[in-house]
Order: sequence, then structure tokens, then C-alpha cells
Amino acid sequence: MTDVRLLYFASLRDAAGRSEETWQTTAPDLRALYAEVRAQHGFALPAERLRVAVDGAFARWDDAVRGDSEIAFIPPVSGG
Amino acid sequence: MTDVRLLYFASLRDAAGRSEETWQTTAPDLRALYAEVRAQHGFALPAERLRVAVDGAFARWDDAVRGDSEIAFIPPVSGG
Amino acid sequence: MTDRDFWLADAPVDLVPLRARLQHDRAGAFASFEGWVRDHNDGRPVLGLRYESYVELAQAEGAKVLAEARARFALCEAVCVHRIGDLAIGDMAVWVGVSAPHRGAAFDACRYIIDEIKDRVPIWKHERYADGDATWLHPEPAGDGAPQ
Amino acid sequence: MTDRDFWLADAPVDLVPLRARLQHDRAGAFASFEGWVRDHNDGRPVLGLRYESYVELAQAEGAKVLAEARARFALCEAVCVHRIGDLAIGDMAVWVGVSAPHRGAAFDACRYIIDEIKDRVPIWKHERYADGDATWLHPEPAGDGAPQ
Repeated sequence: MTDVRLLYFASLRDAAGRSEETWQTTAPDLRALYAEVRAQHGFALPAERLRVAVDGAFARWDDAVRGDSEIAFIPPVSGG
Repeated sequence: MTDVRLLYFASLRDAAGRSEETWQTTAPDLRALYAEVRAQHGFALPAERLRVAVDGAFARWDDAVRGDSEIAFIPPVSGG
Repeated sequence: MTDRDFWLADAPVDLVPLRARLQHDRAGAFASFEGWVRDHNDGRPVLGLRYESYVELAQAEGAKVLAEARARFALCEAVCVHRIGDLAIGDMAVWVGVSAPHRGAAFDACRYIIDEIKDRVPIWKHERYADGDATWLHPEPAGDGAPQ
Repeated sequence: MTDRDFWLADAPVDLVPLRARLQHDRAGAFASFEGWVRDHNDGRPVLGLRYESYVELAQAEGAKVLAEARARFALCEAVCVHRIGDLAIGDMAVWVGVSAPHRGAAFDACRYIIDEIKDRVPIWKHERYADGDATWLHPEPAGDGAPQ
């Protein structure tokens, strides 16, 4: 089991009902982690529509899950 | 003989030493008129580099010379 | 004012010092872009909106966009500031300003910056509509009719 | 301020009322361009310059350019003002501002306007150089390396 910190923004935060949480996982990579979290919170958006960031920098979905990292799932942006 | 009013701008005014003058001409069209004026004042620019305006509106070089009109030879512009 | 070239502002932005930062004796051209809050989106009347950001990542990604613009185009200066928080109709949501010796580079860089900011920087718009509804905007990828 | 959308100004221009004229609840995008007096041209140090115009024709032709931009692009408002008289390094020579529902139209119209103004409107620049020389600029047709 690995502990990670998850950050939620915009519609993901609304769906999760929180802006962050600690999550225990055995997921080998970030894609599998998102699948777990999506099932738990009922997120509408598939991973293909999102980007993922680890410790404040964009990451790849097949990157391994590192313990104690801060992971953000980034829904499609709408600034500007 | 037809009397016209000529307006000079920018390098044409410097070369002519005046910003306007009355000109008596038998030139049938504006191109021939410019040839007369160019010869008189030693303008460097050929008609192909200029535009011509009559009474405050752009005109064509083969337009006839109308008496008492106000004619401006427009050297290449450099606003902006 | 910060000395960064991209930042997030949680209050209205004074344009005078922004514009002054772009001034440069070699600069013959200045192009700017502003995004303003419209009273409608996709035909729906809009009352107001809120921008939220993943601030740490947005700051890093926005700075990267500005660095790319400086590398691609012959610029003097380039600055971008994006509002977060609550905005009303007519408020300025984003400001991009670019100065350059020539106007082609100024226009191209200005457009590059706003296009990339809208595409990549983690900022989200939450719109409130006249009919009482409200929603986060998560546009489809560009080319599929992304708004504005 | 005039209610024309193109005019010549013989004194420095206040940008605040200009920008205010572009505001519109339907406007999501605002693009502006400014031409500034550079300290050099074609490698020659410039001390200052003077713009002269055939005012009557420039006013008519500038208004035509603005009307073309409104016809070609989906705009809310468009305004252009060009300085005449003596200008110093850093002074604003021309200002173009366009507001539109979407940014593509705002950028394209802003560029169209400044390109056409530079190409067609009878305004001439007289530059004074550090070496004591001074000259009227009569650029070759576009594509032959016209400055800025």
C-alpha cells in the first residue's frame, strides 16, 4: 500500500465533494490510480480527456505511483 | 489651356519647394500632367510608384484633367 | 507588481504599469490581447463567472508559454496576467502584451501566448447563467468548436 | 473625442477613453496594436520623426479601411487613430483597437486594419537621424522588405 495526496479541481472537486484527500493505493501507474478514484467518486471524464500532474509538474499516465507524492487530475482547462 | 491646383506632400513638396501651386496645362490625362510636373521640378519618383487623387478621392492615371480640380500626387505612404 | 512575466491576479489589474513594462526603445510594435467576460456563451445568457486555478502548476506552465514565445519570435518584452476569483460581465479575465521591433512578431507572439494559455494552463471557468444553472467549462479539444 | 472610427490626432492620445469605446457586453475579445517610434530604422539611429498627411484623403481612406474590417470580420467595435506632427522615441504613432465576440476575429481585424492603413492611407514619415541626415520614407511595395 502506498499513500498519496490527491488534489481535485473544478468539476472533479464538485463531484468528489472535496478539494483534496489522502488515498491508499496499490495501483502501479497513474492511469490505474485514476481508474480507482474515478470509480469511487463517479467522475464523468475519462482519463483521455484529462492530464495528470505529480508534485506540481505534468506527468505521464504510465508513470509509476510514488509514495507521498501530490497528484492532481487536470480536467480540460478553460482559462482565457 | 486648363488651370488646375496641384498639392505636394513629403519628398515631392521638398523637391518642388512648395506645398501647392496653380498649373496651366494641355495634358489630356493625369499621367501626362505628372510627366510635365515631374520634368519641371525634377521629381525622382516615376508615376508607377505614385498614386493620384482628384478633389480628395483616389483617381486613375488615365482620367482626363478637369479644369479647376485639385490634384495630388501621392508618393508611397509610410504611416503606422 | 511581480517581476515574473506570467502571473495570476486575484483582484482587478491596473493596465498602466503593465503597458509600461513593455516599453523599450527598440520596440516599434506593441500588440495586446484582452479576454473580457461576455454576457453570453453558446447562446446562454451569462450573469458572471469565477476562475479557479491549480496555482503552482499554472504559474510554471504559464512561464513556460512565455519562454517559448520569446524563443520563437523576435520580441522585446512579453507579459501575461490571468485573473482568478469572481468576475462580472465586462471584467478583464486575461491580458497579454507583447512588444517587438516589428509588428509581425508582436502579433504572432501575442496570439501564440493566448492560444497556448487557453490550451494548457490549468485554469477553469465556472459560469453562472440567467436561468439559475451554473457549470464548469471543460471544452472539447480545439477544432471541435471550443468557445471563444 | 470624435465619434468617427478613424481619425488623425495632432497631439498625444489618451488611451482610456479609446479603450472604453470598445467595451461591449457581447465582446469576449479585445485586440489592440500600437506603433511606437523606434530608436533605429534599418540599422540607423533615429532621433525623432514627423508624420505628415493629406488629411482630407487620409480621413476618407482610413474610414474605408475600418468599414472593410467591419464587413469582413464579426466585430463589436473597431477604432484607429494615427498621430501627425512631431514625435519622439517611444511615442505612440498609431493605435488600433478591436473588440469582438471571439478572439480570431479580433486579431484578424486588428492586423487587417494596421496592414491596410500602412499600405493605403496618405501619411508620410519624416525621420531625423543621429548623423544629422533626415529623409522622407517612401517604401517599396510590400514584399520588397518594407520596414516594420
